[in-house]
Amino acid sequence: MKGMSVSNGAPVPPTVNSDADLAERLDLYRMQHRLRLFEQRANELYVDGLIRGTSHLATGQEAIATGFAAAMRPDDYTFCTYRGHDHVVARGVSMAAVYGELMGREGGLMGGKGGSMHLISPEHGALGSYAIVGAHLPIAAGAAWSAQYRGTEQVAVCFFGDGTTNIGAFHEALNTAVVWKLPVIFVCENNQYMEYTPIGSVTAVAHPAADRASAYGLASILIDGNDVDVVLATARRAIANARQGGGPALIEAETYRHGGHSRADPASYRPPDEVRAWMARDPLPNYRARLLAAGASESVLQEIEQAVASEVERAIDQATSMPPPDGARVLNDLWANGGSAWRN
Amino acid sequence: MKGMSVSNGAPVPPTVNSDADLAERLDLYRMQHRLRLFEQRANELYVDGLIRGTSHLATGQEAIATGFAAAMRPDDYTFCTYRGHDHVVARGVSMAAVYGELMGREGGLMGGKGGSMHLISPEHGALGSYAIVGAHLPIAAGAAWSAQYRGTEQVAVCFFGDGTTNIGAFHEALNTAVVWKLPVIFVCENNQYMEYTPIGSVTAVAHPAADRASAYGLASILIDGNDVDVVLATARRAIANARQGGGPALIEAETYRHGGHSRADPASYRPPDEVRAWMARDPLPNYRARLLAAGASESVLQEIEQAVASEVERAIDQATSMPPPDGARVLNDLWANGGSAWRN
Amino acid sequence: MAELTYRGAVAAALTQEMDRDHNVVFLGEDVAAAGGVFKATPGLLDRFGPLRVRDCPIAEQAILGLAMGAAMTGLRPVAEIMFSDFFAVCWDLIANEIAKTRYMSNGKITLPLVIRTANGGGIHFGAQHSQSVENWAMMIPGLKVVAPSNAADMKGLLAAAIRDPDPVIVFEHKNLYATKADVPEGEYVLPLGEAKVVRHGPHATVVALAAMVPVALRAAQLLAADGIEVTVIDLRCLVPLDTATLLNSVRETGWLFTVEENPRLCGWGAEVASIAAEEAIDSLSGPIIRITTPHLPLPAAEELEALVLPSPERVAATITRTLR
Amino acid sequence: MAELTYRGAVAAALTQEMDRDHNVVFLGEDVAAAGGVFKATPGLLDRFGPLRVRDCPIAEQAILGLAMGAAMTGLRPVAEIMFSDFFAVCWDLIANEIAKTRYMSNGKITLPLVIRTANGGGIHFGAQHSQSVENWAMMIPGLKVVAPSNAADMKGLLAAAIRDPDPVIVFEHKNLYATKADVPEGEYVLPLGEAKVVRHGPHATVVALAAMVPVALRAAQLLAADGIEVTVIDLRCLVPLDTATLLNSVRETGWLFTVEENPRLCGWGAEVASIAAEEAIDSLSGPIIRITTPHLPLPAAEELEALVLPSPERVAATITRTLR
Ligand SMILES: Cc1ncc(C[n+]2csc(CCOP(=O)(O)OP(=O)(O)O)c2C)c(N)n1
Ligand SMILES: Cc1ncc(C[n+]2csc(CCOP(=O)(O)OP(=O)(O)O)c2C)c(N)n1
Ligand SMILES: [Mg+2]
Ligand SMILES: [Mg+2]
Repeated sequence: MKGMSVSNGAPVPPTVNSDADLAERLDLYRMQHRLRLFEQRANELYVDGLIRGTSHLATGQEAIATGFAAAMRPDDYTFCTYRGHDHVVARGVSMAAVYGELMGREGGLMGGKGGSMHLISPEHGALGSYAIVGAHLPIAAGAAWSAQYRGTEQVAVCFFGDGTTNIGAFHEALNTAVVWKLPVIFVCENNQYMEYTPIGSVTAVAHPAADRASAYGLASILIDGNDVDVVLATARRAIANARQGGGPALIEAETYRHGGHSRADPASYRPPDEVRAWMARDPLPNYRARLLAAGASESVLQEIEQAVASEVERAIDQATSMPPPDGARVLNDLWANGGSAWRN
Repeated sequence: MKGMSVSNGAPVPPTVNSDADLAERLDLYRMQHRLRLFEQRANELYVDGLIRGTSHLATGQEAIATGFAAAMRPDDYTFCTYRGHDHVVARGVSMAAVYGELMGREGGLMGGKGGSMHLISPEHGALGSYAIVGAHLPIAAGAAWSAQYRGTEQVAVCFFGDGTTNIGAFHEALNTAVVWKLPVIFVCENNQYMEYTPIGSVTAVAHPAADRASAYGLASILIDGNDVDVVLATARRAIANARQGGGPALIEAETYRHGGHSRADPASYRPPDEVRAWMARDPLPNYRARLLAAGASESVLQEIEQAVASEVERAIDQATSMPPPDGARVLNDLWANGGSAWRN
Repeated sequence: MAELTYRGAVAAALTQEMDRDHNVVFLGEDVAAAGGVFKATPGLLDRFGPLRVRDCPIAEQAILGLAMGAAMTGLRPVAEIMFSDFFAVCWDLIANEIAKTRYMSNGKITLPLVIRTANGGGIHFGAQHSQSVENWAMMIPGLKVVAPSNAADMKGLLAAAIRDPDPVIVFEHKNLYATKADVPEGEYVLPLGEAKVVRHGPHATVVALAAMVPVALRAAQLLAADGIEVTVIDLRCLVPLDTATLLNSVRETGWLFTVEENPRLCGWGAEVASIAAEEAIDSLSGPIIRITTPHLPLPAAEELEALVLPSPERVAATITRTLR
Repeated sequence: MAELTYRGAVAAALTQEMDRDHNVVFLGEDVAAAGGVFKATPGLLDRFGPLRVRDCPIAEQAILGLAMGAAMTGLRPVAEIMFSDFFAVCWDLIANEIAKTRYMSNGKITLPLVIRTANGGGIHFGAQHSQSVENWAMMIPGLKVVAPSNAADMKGLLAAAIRDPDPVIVFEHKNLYATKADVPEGEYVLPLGEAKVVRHGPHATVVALAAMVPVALRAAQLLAADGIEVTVIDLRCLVPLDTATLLNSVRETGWLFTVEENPRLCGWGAEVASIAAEEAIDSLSGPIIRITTPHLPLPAAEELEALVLPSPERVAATITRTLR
């Protein structure tokens, strides 16, 4: 089945990092579970009318955000898209603040001004969720350039979808980042679809990112994005290389979104067989099983799950008790002086 | 020396088309000579103040325009850049009309409205010279789409420079053209420089077009753009394939511009050795020598040269006697109704 | 007459024109199999087949390049750019290539093409998916600009745009897609460049566009309750602009208000105001007032967005205060 | 004071600010080794080295992305976009990303960056290399907009733009690069948002920008010969806009003329006119007249271009006719 075989086309199939000790792996499980539950509950809040506007869930793609965040230094930079809740939460941003932003509350991450598609938290290295396809790839390169110039050994990691590989900004960012040898990792989360259109029907190559790597003199890297161990090992290698001045990497992580593109989309265009096959590769139950097989106890896993469940409910309680946004702020913060005057 | 070896990196080095008979080859020589002389005299007209504005000469690159034009059907489409005089003249547009446009005269190809960078003559299939880098690649794809839709077996040929391979529109056009299997040939005239910056210093791969072909599932084609026989053979193969529904090709033709980027540029940034080496590969004297070796007589070649010289001088005479543009036309032809009214 | 939604009118106009002219082709992202993300084009793929209704990669420059190249060579493409905010990623094609080629070519090239796009705010999508950018198009010579406020105009003006020999940008307001109106059945084509007086009143002229038309009409109702009767003009097209209807009304009422969804600076109302200040200054009884979104990106939260978009209450209050 | 060209003032401001602040970096196409295609930045590479002065591929989205990402993380980049017409290939970065990020982030992100670009016509480069697009930038909330008319202002305002904590677009007029003026030596920084009255006269207010300032001044000389004495205001900045200077002058003279190089619709003068029509209507003695390039792409031939760009003669004739 297309896209199911993760080593297909990858010159160097990544190996599972078997050194990760159990504690670390439990953390990886906890984080994936946090992201899963965070978004499942967000979806319910939509249904309940507490969240308005639009929203794009990454349910099924949690292993990628988890693996990369675990490989990053606290001062590294994350750039992501409208489908970015996971990446922001994985960098340590408060769930309550993100829920608050989705609900458009005063205590939301950007006080309601950004919304679901524009989460940003510089103190966590989360330098933005971008809603125009492709735009953030060159911006991530810019943060990497700044790190290179300042000599801080920070790395920028930039997440985007398969559909994004066909837009011009992708090409400009990749070429320039390689020429300038910037410490930036480009991570294509290939969830097989742009919005409703299968990526294969609009792309000249089978692996939209991996098959383009050579056009930038980069190694072709295609991994199982649903296996957090694989993701973490790949992330560590690429980030270490970039930190040491080895330049960018382009990584294609194959995955699947369990739901539709956005709130409006029931995703009925997807063949049931395809959905079934990918649901069998759901990163969470599979990783849970792997941990049990590796010696983790059922009770420890359940403890984690319960702790996460109550963390998420607490965050929701906090967010729902936030007041609506203060209208007095609406004219603030266009300019660095705090205001928005266009005249003297 | 970088860029001197034409087979480097090309999986299938093109072979010289030895079938071209002498008459055809004399035509190829004549056309190259026409283009060379046309632009040399244009340069002198600048120096004399008869041409104002800017202009970008392709002296040294004539073999590409000549070889492709010779391979095209009269109803095929040419898309080129500001460095496009050769491509337009090679499609049969009157030299006098082009000179007239460079001089900004009433009888100029677009009556002075377009200028040197915007030559266009639909009746010759010359669908425009474009002055924004990259823009015309998707437009050429559109003409090819139209040919495909109308079932006319026309082919679009789109010329652009090495520097253009690093801009987003290149990527979007290539991917889309391949997915839609459009009859369009993308020809990268790699003259080794963008404006003043060597292409190698801003590009992640050694061969800016050929090394990117695989990113679109295309064969890597790298040819000697200074050898008109090679160009013609390559063009014929690619065009025939596209005409039969085989889809696009991306061809990198290595060449060199003898002068600067534009009128303003003395090109002093180029290493003298590099210039010397490339001047030794000047397509004109080399092709002349090949023809003599192949049995052409010196007198036939001189006849051609004299005929071209008087053709060019006639064209200049015609253009210099054209009146300045008629100011009454300046408000015309924004809209198809012939006017430019924005209000009722 | 049949009741149609605004989105239904888009499909109706496309169907009418594609039935009529085999050279009309339609392309965009998710427009064919999925029928568009705003569900404005369902059924077209089935009816006209995959050669005429085409899904594209996320590559807006490619989409508009395809449309332009096709328009140069005999077709009449209709291209969808999913959100008007994305004009920014293909602005070169729109502003430098499509708009300028006819003039630059001294009339040798004609470009009969339409760019449809979902424009405007009010649905809490945030700053990058909510912009009103009619002024972006208006400021570029060589583009015609249409922005219907209701389903009937959508059908008639989109059809007219497709038949027009020049490039036309059709702004479809996202917040109007679900609205319904009576729409003429059968072939229906309106002229481009005719504004419509949608309410008559002697006390002031209120000029609006797209989603601001219902806002202005609601404001007019509020004002009427206070005894102020205003004329409301739905511009419908920005280029060509129906200055006659505008100026005639201003000369009658002596007062001009614009209701603009765009952020203030260089909005379409600035142009309208400058025309009135040049050509109807002697008829003006007082200042020309522009009611716009403040010069800000649009905030995402519903409460904040509602604060900055022109509302019937703000329009009515501004007019009352000015006329008093 | 030293006499400097306008292009020399660009280099002087960059040198001044790069000497002062190690975080100021400079990037663009052909800007380093070649010193810029308009020769506005020669010597910077030698002085500041290849880490601070960088040549880029032809990839304007990359250039502005690099600048934005760097500005988010502590640097103060100055990016050159070779011609302002090329804003169209990177408009998303300018209008959607750089302009909106501070507001969308609720002030968490500050973007101290400058985009320099060669703007305007008059040198017969044709429709795609001659546009005056100050209004493109003016209409986007979150951008400051500067367009100096002379070398001294260029030095002071470019320096101010680099020091400003917000994104500033600096329009350098191509047709002014060779002009000379006395420029203060040593550290020189002007405030942003202050217009300058460059000529005083009681009969009318003429507002101009960049290359239209010398046109307006020459027109004022022609008018003076006929006994008409006008005030000429060089706006210098469009955002922030010095409405006080503008409105004070209009209140004194009773007449307002704008001289705009942009094509008419939604030009910066439309905004200026609408402000005056709102806030100084009672002081106006007659219509507000905008003198602009007609709503056309710019033709290439010298004679045609000269016909459409505002000329001193056209400005003077329009004012004479109006005041009469
Ligand atoms: C320039 C641009 N074009 C189109 C869109 C509309 N759009 C939003 S998400 C999306 C699909 C993106 O696909 P992909 O990159 O695979 O990311 P995914 O949503 O699958 O995570 C599209 C077309 C956009 N936001 N920006
Ligand atoms: C989008 C854009 N960026 C920059 C330029 C300025 N410019 C004109 S020609 C040129 C160099 C193009 O190099 P290449 O593609 O190699 O073509 P060549 O001039 O060598 O034929 C540049 C940078 C432009 N016209 N358009
Ligand atoms: Mg996807
Ligand atoms: Mg080149």
